[in-house]
Amino acid sequence: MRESKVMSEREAISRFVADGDSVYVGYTAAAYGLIREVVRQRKTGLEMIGASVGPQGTLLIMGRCADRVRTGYLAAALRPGLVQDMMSDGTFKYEDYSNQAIALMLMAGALGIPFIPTRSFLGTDYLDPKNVDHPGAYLHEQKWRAMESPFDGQPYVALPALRPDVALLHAQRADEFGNVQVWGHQGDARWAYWAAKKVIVSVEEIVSHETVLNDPGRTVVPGLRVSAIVHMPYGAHPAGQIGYYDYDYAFQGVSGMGQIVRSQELWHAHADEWIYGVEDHAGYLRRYVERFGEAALAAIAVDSGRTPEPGVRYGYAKQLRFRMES
Amino acid sequence: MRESKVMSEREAISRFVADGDSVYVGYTAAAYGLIREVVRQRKTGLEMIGASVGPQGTLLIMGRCADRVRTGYLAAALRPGLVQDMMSDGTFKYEDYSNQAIALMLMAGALGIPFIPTRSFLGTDYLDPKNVDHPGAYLHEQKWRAMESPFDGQPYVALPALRPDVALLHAQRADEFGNVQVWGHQGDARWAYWAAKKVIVSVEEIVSHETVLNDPGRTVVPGLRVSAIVHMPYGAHPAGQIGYYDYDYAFQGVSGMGQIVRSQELWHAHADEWIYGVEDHAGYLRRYVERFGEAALAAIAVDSGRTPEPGVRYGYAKQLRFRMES
Amino acid sequence: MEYTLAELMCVVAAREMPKEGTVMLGMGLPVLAGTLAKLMHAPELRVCTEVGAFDWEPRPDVPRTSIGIHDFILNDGAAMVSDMVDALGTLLMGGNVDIGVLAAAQVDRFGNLNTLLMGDYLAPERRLGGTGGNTEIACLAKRVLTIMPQERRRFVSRVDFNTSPGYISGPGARRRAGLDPQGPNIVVSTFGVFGFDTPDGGESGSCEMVLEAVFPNLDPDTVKLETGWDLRVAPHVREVEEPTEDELTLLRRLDPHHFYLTPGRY
Amino acid sequence: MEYTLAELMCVVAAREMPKEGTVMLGMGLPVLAGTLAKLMHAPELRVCTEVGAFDWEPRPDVPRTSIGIHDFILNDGAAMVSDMVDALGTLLMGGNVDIGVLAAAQVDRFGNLNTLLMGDYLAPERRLGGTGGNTEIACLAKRVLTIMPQERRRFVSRVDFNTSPGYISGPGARRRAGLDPQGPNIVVSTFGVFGFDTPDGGESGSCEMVLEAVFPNLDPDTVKLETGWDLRVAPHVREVEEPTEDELTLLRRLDPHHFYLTPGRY
Repeated sequence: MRESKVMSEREAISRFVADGDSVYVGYTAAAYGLIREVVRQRKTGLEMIGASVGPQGTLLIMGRCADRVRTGYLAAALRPGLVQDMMSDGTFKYEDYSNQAIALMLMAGALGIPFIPTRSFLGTDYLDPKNVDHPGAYLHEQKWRAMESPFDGQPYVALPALRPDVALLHAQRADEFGNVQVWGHQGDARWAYWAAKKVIVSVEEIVSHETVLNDPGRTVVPGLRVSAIVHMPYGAHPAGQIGYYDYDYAFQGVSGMGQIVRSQELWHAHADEWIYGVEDHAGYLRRYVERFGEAALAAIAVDSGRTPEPGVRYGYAKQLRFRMES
Repeated sequence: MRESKVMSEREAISRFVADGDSVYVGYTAAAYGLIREVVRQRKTGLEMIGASVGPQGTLLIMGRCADRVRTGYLAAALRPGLVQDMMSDGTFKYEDYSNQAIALMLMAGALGIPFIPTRSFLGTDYLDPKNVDHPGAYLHEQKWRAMESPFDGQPYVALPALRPDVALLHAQRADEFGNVQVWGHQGDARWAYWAAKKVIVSVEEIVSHETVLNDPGRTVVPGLRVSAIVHMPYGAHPAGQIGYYDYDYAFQGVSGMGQIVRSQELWHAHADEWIYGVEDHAGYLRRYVERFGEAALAAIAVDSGRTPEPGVRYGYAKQLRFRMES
Repeated sequence: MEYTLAELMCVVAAREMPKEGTVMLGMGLPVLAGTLAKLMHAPELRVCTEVGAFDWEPRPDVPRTSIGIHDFILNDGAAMVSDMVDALGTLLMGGNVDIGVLAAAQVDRFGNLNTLLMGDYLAPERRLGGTGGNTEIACLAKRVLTIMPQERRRFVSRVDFNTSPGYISGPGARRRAGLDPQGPNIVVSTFGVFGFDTPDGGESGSCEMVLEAVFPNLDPDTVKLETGWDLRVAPHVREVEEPTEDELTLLRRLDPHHFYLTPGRY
Repeated sequence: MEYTLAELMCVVAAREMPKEGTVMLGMGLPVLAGTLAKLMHAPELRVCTEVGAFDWEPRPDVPRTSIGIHDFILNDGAAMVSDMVDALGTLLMGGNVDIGVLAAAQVDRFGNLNTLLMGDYLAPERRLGGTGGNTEIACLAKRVLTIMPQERRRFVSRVDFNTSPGYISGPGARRRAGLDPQGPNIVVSTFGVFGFDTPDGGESGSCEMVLEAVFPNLDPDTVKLETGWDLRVAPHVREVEEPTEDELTLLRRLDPHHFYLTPGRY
């Protein structure tokens, strides 16, 4: 019988995330529950990877888990604070790319090709050779290369393939064998499922294998590439998950999450209550309800949106005809 | 009001297929109805493009529409006959690739990058420099290039981006604005929709715009890239369409379609009845029913296969919460 | 009806958008302005985002515009939803985006944008969030409309760091860099509307920003005061029309949480 | 129970497939043999095709195996369906395929395959259909199992054209070409089963094909007669077991239209 890949977040993170790993940390519907478990387990020396790294990345930096990032956008650097300071004093390293670049580099990693060309970055200051060894640099000559097409001599930028050691993703549903199904706009996640060497996926729902087989076109990655499935309702909170619940912007205010870059005190005020102070994601949700009530959870529930119509069928003929009856 | 892209196959082919065009001719669920219209309109000098070009390509060659092909597999060359002869005497040109290569080249064309690396072909005789100018050659130095990665010196093959002048595709459904929806395994079609400069799609069903909007994840290409939608039930016949009807192997026998490469007489015996001898696809279907009866059509109907379960929703919250009530 | 200059900036940016064609909306005010255009004069505009929503048609009673570009509401009315490779690769780099709409921290006389940092890249005074998809949209969209508050520290002679090329250093520079010669064509600020001196689509002329219209009760000299270089002014500078009540009402309805526009700011 | 050598070839190829792992089935007999393996001893085998079906689980009462690799029946039981870039790129080139199963027109002493033409590429005696996905599967699968009727014109010292690299010209040749050193490990013909002399995964040994087992009532000398080079023979050649009634019954049930095996041929 095929083995189940379902396990707790504690087991998934301790087994599949090693200190020093490069970690895809997600974009839309980021795997906040898994990220908080990484902080809870005090992993260190991690590299963060993502087209745009949102507030989930700020948790990893303030938790001293991540010491470098490869991204097109870092929410943690948006306002003055400790992260901007760490970028200035060299304690936090960074390599600037763009949303398109990271998405393409993950695709190249998934495809098993050494690099992928882009026509982005042409004409920018990014490509100025003097900027290769900037203060945050850790990739240097391996970051990218300005080249010319062997076919028509046109300039392009070669982006090296990106294969994160591990990807942390949150999806709508999966079966116990790790077949993951996703719908809605996906950002760079679609290729991260295939680029990472280890794939940990938290899901809103574990559905039957039959449910997956009945709509295989919704599968974004088959179980053969997945290391662990964690059943984690509200696992994207305070981000949302299409079809389940929407973003909880209010929480980021009241919990102080939006202020953690401003001081160690503000970081600990938030983390001690919402990360270190709870045992796991279930504890996080219990605390949320204690603090704000069931109504607060209900307030982020989805109440609008489209539902697919019947009519789609993966149909075939049981008996094929090789000779015409007549 | 947004203009409808729905038109007859006659109008679509005469407006959007020009003599000398490079034409993506499909793979699974090939657009046979559109292909037969191309033959009927006696287009000439076409280049055929496809990962594997099946019997639909044989119609274009025997109809003197296509004089060259870029593919990994050509069904027309499988058995001795006129096509093999034309390849020997140089009247039909060919460039040998592979399924992966054509699929990747279409993707590169869609992505707007000059080329894409592959690790296929390494160690084969394809890359022997003396084979560049083979008897069927028409691309020469522009076919591909053996290179080394600028990052680690590893060998790879640079495959040039492919942007066919026009793609002929058959899909399950579209709305009148050209938003095309497809499900099931797709071969190389997924990227052809985006790589071709002009996209002509025949569909089993024209559905309402609402039906498309209710499941935007099934859309393979939005109307902004589509030149024409042709409503053509059984448009893939004698190939099949997932969810609608299966392959009609018997027809290829009784209609002589499987023998057309063997002589001009056999080609005309088939073409005069099934292509030139009918006005359009509707006429083709009428003849089919006259010859074999409604029962023959019923015999290829789908009677098995999976149907998606309810449960998927593209849900969001109408009101977002930026302040916690308390 | 009372309004702020920031509100007028969004309204004017919406007015400046073409009636049809494919538009990619960058982070920030472009989302608000693009949605406004779509619901006002440009129902045929095909609104796309880099997260993977294609041809979004907001419902007439849409409760808000997208909060950021990841808002799930973009899945309600999109003709296709997919991923970032399809949006910034297949759609954008594939040549299907007619106009990109962008915001930035700095813009310069050639329409180059900076989204990354203040100061020298090798010794930054201050880092910003980063470019996101701004760089590729500026490189690869056929035209670019930029929305940015008019401040001398933002309208600079030369951006501290060119993350998103306009005409770079002048005529032909985009082509020499490997880009299509045509770059940005419109900038809308809190003071006015700017075009570019590109008689030949980026191959000739000065390729510099040119003041073409000013907001009500403002004159070119005031605009020059908040511009960090000797700004070119069109021979006949028109005055922008006041925002209509419909425009302002809809604009405010689309931003119910003041996520985009803080009342009374500017 | 009566059977043909071609039937036994498919049964033995199925037996030779691993109990688990990801397998990509090429055109032709590999589809039949792979489905047989999946339904017999290897239910955990993850069957994939280049058209875009991933981890296909045929129903126990499946009416046929896939006719070609485009059969819609592959959508009934697949855990994921997608496209060829995902199958031959993401899955295969991405390093996720443990074993490729292939057929070809010719195989040589180093396990190189030819799917393209007979004669010289610059002056072909006869063109064939072409390689399809055979080339990348041979280049990029971790291991390859080849299924091919034993005929002297097919088992040649050197393939007319190497479309699908085995060990190319001997030890280390794959690595030098930029491929993983490990190449094909099994060939099953209508006469027997062959391994390769690769003690070190393609880096040492002769990397030549070695006869390891013969079909019932056949001896190595008969195999050598239908082999176009001086074939290496293992010190202890075992005899393949007769196909069981279950194996033959299922094999024939999977090919109801004799699409793969013509009764009485071979």
